[in-house]
Amino acid sequence: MNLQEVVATALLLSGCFFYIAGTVGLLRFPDVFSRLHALTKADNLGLLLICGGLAVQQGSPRIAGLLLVIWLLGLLAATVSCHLIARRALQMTDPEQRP
Amino acid sequence: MIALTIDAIIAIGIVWLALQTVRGANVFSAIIMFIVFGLIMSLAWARLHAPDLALAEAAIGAGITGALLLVTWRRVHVLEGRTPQVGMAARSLWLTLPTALAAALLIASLGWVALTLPAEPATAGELAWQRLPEMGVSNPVTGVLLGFRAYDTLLEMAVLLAAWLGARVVASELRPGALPGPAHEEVPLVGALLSLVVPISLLVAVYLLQAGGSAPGGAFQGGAVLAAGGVLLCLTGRLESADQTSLIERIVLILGLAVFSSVGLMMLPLGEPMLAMPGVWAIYLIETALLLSIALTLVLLFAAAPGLRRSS
Amino acid sequence: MPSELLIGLIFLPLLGACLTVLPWRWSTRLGVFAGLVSLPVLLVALTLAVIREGAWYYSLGGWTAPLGIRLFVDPLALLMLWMVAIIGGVAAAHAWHDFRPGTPEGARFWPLWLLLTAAMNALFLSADLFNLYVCLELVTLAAIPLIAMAGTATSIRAAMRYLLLALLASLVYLLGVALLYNATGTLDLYLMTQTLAASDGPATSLAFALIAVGLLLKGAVFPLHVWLPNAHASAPGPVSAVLSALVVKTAVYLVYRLWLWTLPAEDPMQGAVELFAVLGAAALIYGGILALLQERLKLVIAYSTVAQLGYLLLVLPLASVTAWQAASYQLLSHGLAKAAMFLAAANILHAVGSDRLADLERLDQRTPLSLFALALGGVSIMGLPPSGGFLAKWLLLEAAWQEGRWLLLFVLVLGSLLAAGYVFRILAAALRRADPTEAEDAEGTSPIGRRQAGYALLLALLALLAGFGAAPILEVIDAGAPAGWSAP
Amino acid sequence: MNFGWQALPLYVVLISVVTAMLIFALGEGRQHVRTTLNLGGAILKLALIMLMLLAIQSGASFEFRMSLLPGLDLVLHADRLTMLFATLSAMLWLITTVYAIGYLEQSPNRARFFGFFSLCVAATMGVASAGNLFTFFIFYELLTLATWPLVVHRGTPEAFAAGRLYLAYTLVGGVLVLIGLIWLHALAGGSDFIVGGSLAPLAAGNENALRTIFVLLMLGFGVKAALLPLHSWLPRAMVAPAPVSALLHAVAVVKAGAFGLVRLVQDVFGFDLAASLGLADVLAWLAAATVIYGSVLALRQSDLKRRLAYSTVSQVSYIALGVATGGMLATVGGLVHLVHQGLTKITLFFCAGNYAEGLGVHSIEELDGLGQRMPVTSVCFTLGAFGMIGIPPLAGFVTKWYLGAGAVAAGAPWIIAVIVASTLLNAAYFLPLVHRLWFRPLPEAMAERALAIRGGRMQALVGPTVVVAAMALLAGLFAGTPGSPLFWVIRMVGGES
Amino acid sequence: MSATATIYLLTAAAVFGIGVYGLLQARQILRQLLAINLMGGAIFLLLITLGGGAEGPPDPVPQAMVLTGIVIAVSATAFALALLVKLQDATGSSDLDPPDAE
Repeated sequence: MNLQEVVATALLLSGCFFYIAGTVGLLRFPDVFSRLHALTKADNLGLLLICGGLAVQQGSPRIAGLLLVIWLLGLLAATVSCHLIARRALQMTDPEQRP
Repeated sequence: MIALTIDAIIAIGIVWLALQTVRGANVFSAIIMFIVFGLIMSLAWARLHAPDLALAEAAIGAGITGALLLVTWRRVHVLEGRTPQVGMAARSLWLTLPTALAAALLIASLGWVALTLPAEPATAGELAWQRLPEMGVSNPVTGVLLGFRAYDTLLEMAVLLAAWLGARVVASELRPGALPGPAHEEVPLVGALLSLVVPISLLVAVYLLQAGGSAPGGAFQGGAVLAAGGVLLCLTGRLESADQTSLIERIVLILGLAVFSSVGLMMLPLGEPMLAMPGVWAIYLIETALLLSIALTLVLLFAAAPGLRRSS
Repeated sequence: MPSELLIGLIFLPLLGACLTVLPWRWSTRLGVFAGLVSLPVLLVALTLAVIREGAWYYSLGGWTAPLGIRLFVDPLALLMLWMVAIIGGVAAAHAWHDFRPGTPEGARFWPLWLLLTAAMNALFLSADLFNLYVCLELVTLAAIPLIAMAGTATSIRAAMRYLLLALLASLVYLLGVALLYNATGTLDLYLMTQTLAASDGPATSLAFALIAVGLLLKGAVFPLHVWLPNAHASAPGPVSAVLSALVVKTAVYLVYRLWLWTLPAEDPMQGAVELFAVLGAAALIYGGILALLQERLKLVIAYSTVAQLGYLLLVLPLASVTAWQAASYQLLSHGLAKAAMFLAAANILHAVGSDRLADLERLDQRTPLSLFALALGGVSIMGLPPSGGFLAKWLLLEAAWQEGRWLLLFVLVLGSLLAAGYVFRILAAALRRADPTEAEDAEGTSPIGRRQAGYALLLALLALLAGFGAAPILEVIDAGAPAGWSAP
Repeated sequence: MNFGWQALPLYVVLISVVTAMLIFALGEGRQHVRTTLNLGGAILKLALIMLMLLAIQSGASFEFRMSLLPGLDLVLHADRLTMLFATLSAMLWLITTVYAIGYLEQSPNRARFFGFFSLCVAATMGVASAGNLFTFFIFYELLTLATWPLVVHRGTPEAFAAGRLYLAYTLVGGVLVLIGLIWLHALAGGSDFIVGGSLAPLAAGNENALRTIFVLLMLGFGVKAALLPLHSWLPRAMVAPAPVSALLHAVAVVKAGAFGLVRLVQDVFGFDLAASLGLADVLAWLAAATVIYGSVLALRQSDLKRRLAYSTVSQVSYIALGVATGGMLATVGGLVHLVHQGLTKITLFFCAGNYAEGLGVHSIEELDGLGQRMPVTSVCFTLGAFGMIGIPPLAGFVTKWYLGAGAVAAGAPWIIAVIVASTLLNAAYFLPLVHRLWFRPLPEAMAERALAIRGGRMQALVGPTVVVAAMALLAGLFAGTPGSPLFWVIRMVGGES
Repeated sequence: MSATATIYLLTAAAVFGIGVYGLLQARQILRQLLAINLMGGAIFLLLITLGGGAEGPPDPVPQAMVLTGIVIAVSATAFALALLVKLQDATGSSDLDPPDAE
């Protein structure tokens, strides 16, 4: 196992960890907002780590570029959808109980 | 071993999600479970060395079908004015037990049959590999779809057209505004997303189309991706339903079928058989037409509208 | 160039459907003419070719069989194609009035109708199991919206039920196809036979069983018929006609193809023909009894379809030339007669505003021509002479007799008596006079009504004429008898 | 297939079919055109039949053959038996048409009535000229179809009930014939009617099969011929208008059944084979029982038409009885009764129709003294009744004479007893009617009741009655002269057996 | 017969069974459609697994069949959903046997 593979594996594993953390948050947190918080924050990082890991593993600039695009798109999608969900949730919640 | 573990995890995931789809507390969560089921299925396709299917499953099976299911759920929900939260109706035991048993039996027999099937040489498949070079494409699936079994694909386009025609028949009397409708207020982020995602979906669609000859991809996957862009435009109110199907829309809808048939017929006067492909260019021409038809048909099906127009 | 004729049969309606999608009136007209009027012309040439050269294959794209898809035309396929052309054509002429090009209804109707025509032609010609799956789906997806065009709650509900069951049926069929492909490495109906004969196992048997279940469900064979009566009874008239006369026959046709052509003679699944016969007998009796109990004209006719499909399965275990002739002739004469009856019923429904038997008194005054067509169709359905139905029944009885199947004979006779029961019940309702002294008020039938009745009458007369023109038809049909059914 | 001169029997059938179609197409209005069509068709048909008769006398033969199924032909031909039945039917059709026009022209649904009326005659012609059992069956079933609308013509619940019963009997009968036919076809192929039958060579080894076939066919034909256990539809069908009853009883349905029995015994099995298989006796016993039973029941009816109906049950079985007895004389008796019963019975039904239409008389009690009110009709009725009883020199007597002589010749004297008993019973149920007509006083109510038929209608109703009565009389009086039915039958039986 | 193939075969069988179960149990049409789609997925999985997907690039013919099948499934589902909306519109209920029918 050379250095490249070690780094790749480490990145992938940590990516998985963040995903798991995000999922646990999704399942365990009490309300929509904190769940979104866990999901977006942790998953975006997890996605970055996994993309990075894969890029290192492949070692090709073209693929690295593609992975970067994937991460950016994922980031954008997560941002927008999280924003929309949060807005909707905010509208539906009782104003008294808004955080 | 790791591979096997992954397979096992995927398999368990698929079965669990299927079960959740069937047993979901309400229809909405059942639909969500089904969408996730589709996504995991595409992993299974990837594991089974069928990347074309993985793409198709993710884009069509999970993506478009999911969007259709959700939008219908919403329409039915809105029209009915009550949340269909009936959940699993408790059927009487004497009915439930035999059905469950029958289903289990079916599983058992199917599994048994499949496991004991003798390994026959797959003649058609072998031949497809052997004669692929004659087609001028290197992706065998594209070769089969647009070469050896092009006739299936052609009729499949007719099926898609029939689905739209059928939906138009039954959706004819729907009140306007059955579409989700434009967002009540403009969210700045949405515009940013669209200005990025829609062009990219077009790009990806074209890429998939072009790649289909040699790599995973093709008209169906590309069409579904393009349709996803269209669905997004509908959802965000950039496109709204029109009362009429415009001429261009009509032409695009039949484009796939018409171009495919015409190219197929073209060689008849030259003494070639029906659907003999005159060259690789013909395959790409057909695929382009298919892609456009598929994308528009799917978007129109999603919108449940005769046509679409840009919102003012 | 007989091969191009096959192409035309499929692609002219298909391209016609494309044309009718376009918004202009002329494009719709052109599409309909190109897709429907051309069919009989093509078929005349095709028939001559088949008589001259016998059955033949056509490899699409030039890719030969295990790799590509083949079309296959033989006398049986020819018979079905003719039925599509004639029954479909006359029903289309009948539909022309209600679904005019240029109207919204017309714009919705004709593309689906043409797709349905193309799909049925494709199905009858296809020699490929998976291609048949696509064809079956196309038939289903084109036919069901046509049912829903009636727009009533009943029709929508019936369409939905039909759709769900049809989807299920397709899946079961597809499962069988998957197993068969795995076992034989080919999807070609006729190439498969050799491999099947060589490697025989439970897998292929189960595959055939699954395919049969799927087809019987699509073909509404008792006890899988539940979707049929409401779907056929609530559809618009011409659609009912085509559904009962042609669409359900597609499934029966495939059962014939699979059991009489594909399945090797020594395969244990051949034993299923006995089961088919039992199902057919049950359908005949059950459908007949239920038809007797219905209170609405179109439901009576629809249940009659359930019953009449029974005849087509009863034939399977008989395996003789006579049985072959009987099956073909039953296909033909039932198609003509049933379509005539449905068209007539549509006219009656239109004129009376109801098709409850209780509301049909004095029909001989109100809609004489349609009633006449209904009665003539009924004569053929009952199997009374002179009609195509009579010859079919005669051949069936003769075939049953030759094989010494007394029970079958009894069922056949019982079925025809039941048929007589429900047909005469309709006629009695139609001749009834609410008040015997009531003055007559013969309503002048409008020219349109007369023309619409004329289409029904045309089919009914064809069913009648089928009782006289059997010899040349059977001569062609005989040449297409499956192996093992031909003359000893 | 040959559509030339040879196919004349086909055209005789088609004339009526075309007439029927034209009448249907014309619709309710245009009474004169319809009448012209009706009469024109009937006259043309009669003319063609006469032509055929002459041609056959001079040795010509007619046959139309068309293959319906491999090995199964539709054959229409003209042998002497055909001509006997066809001439009778064509003649009586013409007369009945005149009568029916008078009877029904005021009532609704005339187009339907006359259309099916013509179709019915077409079917009868087909039955008469069928050249094999298969063709016979086709027209036999067509006859069922064409008569049902006539039976239910009045559209009342009773009419439909009678129609249902009629269908139940005749369709089941048709099925029995069909099964027998299929069996026979499997055994012997679709052979033509040949005098003396064509089955004799097959008899060895197939006795029981042949017996079963015979019984199936006999029961099937017996339904229409109203043989004993299968007769009960006939009296119920009396709800139909009088011309229909006349048609059912004298010309078409019942006769078709009887004719079928004749064909069965003579031209399919052949009398010798039927006798050697013991089948002729079965038929004879059945026919004898029907003769007696019908007469007994007729005695108990108080409704005029029902009494006539049971009388038909009884009288038609003479035909079967004669044929089943065998031998030249009895066969002549049976066959000639085909004509004699037809003429006589149609007279009686016309009279009954006249009473019903003229004065609304339906039951026997109301006949008292009607000889004064409707003398012509009553004279005809009396003639008909005497003919039925068999008082010499009327037609019925000729029949009974030949039957009795034939029974003696065939060594079956018990048949004479049957005939005597039947004659006594005939007298017992007809003479009281005659007595009432002429010797009872006319009740006042009846004397004051206005005659509902007048003028042209009167002529249309009474005219045909007189004609048929005269024919019935002449057929008996001049039985011995050339050209009479008896003469024809004797030539037929004598010349060919 | 590799372990992978076995796993996916069993998966396909299980999903098909679940689909059948769901179809028979479901009252709502949407659920029935989901169940039918599950069954379809199971059959596709079976096709590819039997086509040798577990060992390497599978037979392209089943792949093409599955691709066609997926598109047909989405077409049929789309039409069914449109019909469902219409059913709801026409009968006021999105079920085939509404509760009042029981």
